[in-house]
Amino acid sequence: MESIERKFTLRFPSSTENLALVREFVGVVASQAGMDAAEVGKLELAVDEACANVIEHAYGHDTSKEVIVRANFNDEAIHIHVEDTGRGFDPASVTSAEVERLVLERKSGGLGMRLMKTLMDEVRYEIEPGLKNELHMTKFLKKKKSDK
Amino acid sequence: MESIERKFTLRFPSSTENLALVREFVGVVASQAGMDAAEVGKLELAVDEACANVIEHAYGHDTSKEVIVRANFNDEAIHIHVEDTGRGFDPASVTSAEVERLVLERKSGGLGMRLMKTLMDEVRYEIEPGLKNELHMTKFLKKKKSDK
Amino acid sequence: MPNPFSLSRSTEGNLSVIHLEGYLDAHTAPQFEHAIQEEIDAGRYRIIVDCASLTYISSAGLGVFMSFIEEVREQGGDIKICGLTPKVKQVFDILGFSQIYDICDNHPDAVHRFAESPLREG
Amino acid sequence: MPNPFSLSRSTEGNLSVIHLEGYLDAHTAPQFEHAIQEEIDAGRYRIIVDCASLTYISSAGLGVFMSFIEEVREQGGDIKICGLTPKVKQVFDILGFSQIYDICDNHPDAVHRFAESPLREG
Ligand SMILES: Nc1ncnc2c1ncn2[C@@H]1O[C@H](COP(=O)(O)OP(=O)(O)O)[C@@H](O)[C@H]1O
Ligand SMILES: Nc1ncnc2c1ncn2[C@@H]1O[C@H](COP(=O)(O)OP(=O)(O)O)[C@@H](O)[C@H]1O
Repeated sequence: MESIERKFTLRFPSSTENLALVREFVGVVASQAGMDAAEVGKLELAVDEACANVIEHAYGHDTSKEVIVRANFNDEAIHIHVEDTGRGFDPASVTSAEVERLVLERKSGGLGMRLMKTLMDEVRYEIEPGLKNELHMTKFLKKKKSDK
Repeated sequence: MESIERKFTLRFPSSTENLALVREFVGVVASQAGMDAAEVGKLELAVDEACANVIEHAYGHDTSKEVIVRANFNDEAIHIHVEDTGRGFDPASVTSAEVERLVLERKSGGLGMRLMKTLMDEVRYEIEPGLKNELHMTKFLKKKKSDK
Repeated sequence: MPNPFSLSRSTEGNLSVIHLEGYLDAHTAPQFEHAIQEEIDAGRYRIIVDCASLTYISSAGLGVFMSFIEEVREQGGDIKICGLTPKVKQVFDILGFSQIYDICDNHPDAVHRFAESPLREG
Repeated sequence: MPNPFSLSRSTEGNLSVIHLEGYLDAHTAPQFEHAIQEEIDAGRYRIIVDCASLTYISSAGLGVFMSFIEEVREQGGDIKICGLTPKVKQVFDILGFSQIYDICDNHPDAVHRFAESPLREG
């Protein structure tokens, strides 16, 4: 049997106020994909972190900008694409510091990308600053015994 | 002061399973627009009815099709656009029967468009069958005393 | 989702009680339709629909009430609706359902109403 | 939204208690940051953050804990975290926060911990 792809898109103004909406959106899609509550929670967190980064770093809290989140799933995996037209950055240059060091330096940030990489199976950026920056994240679905 | 337009879009597979997501989406946007709980509930219902009609009538429950809901608001009003590429119809030819008659005829449908018209301030269709069918609905926002 | 739909059924003497919970929309209405159809198929025409836990209804849910009431009343029975929350009640009112259906405050009231009119004709 | 954020504060003797409810994300974290800053500005360094009603946390919320702990401990105080639900606890664990913070099962435990180490140094 062919695996049907289910596609969902949410577009919203770049404001942290909308992160709760993003989590609702991702939560509904992930539940439909058959994830259990714990997995749904992790996916919501990963996408929240991705969008919070776009809102803060790519768009610098300019609420006239738009964030696009796509969530597609089939029998195997759920794919998340987060798209912006903001500043962009070089993901390779971001070194993830240990929490111990961040604490000593009294940092309030620097945890987001690490969380995303821990929570997701694949995390990949395609950056074209000011044109289109895309983040692709994949989470493979657990196979159910009942599946053919 | 210029009234800023906030724009949200939700795209989803044409299945009644997704009506709950549509209501969540509309609910969040309407709350942000400043509607109270009762008004939010009415807007959710109107958009549910619009999308249920697209899923059932425009696409005949073909879940490979996509429904698009846009929700934009400014200080004055919230605008809902529901878009499909399905069968289309002539809204003028739909006569809204009284509930008494529908009951006598043992109908299970025929209430949706009436609800939409009752709940919204403006309801307008632009139909191009198979190409693009658009439903535009507007709800004006109550002015708050605190507004300038 | 915060309020998924569920339906439970019980009997109280010659009354059938259908308890609705969560949201009744175009997705969940077929389950409700199926439940009422089964009561009718079993010759049980005295039905209470308890909506105390129903958080949402759209026209698809209202359509289920609409399509069965005539048949049930023809058979001397009725569908009594109880426990509507203000939000759900409002949708009944907008569409004029409150004139057509016997809407009771709560479950005991609905039972009383059946006791008052043991042989109500349609 | 199902769980909006709210924060309430109280004092118990020389302890400050911040009770978090709903979701702590990049949108609501500034309120939490502000509350802790006020405690510190008032010279109150013995802080319990009660998370029993906290349903969600993202890195923005964790960052608030991270940025203040050194200062508070330097002043001989601490931030004790109690009542974490399994969902929220998991995020603390993933990032290794459980090694750095004194995480207590519940509110009374957190009070006890402060009583045990009245002059804890950073
Ligand atoms: N979408 C993005 N656009 C631009 N810069 C980003 C983006 N995501 C991350 N960055 C950069 O990478 C850094 C590390 O991100 P992250 O680990 O999420 O921590 P934080 O966001 O708390 O600083 C950010 O400070 C920022 O400079
Ligand atoms: N989006 C749509 N696309 C095609 N036909 C529609 C659409 N919306 C409504 N209709 C037509 O109008 C009729 C009345 O719609 P409505 O009042 O919502 O009642 P119901 O959907 O219960 O039949 C429908 O039966 C259908 O024939």
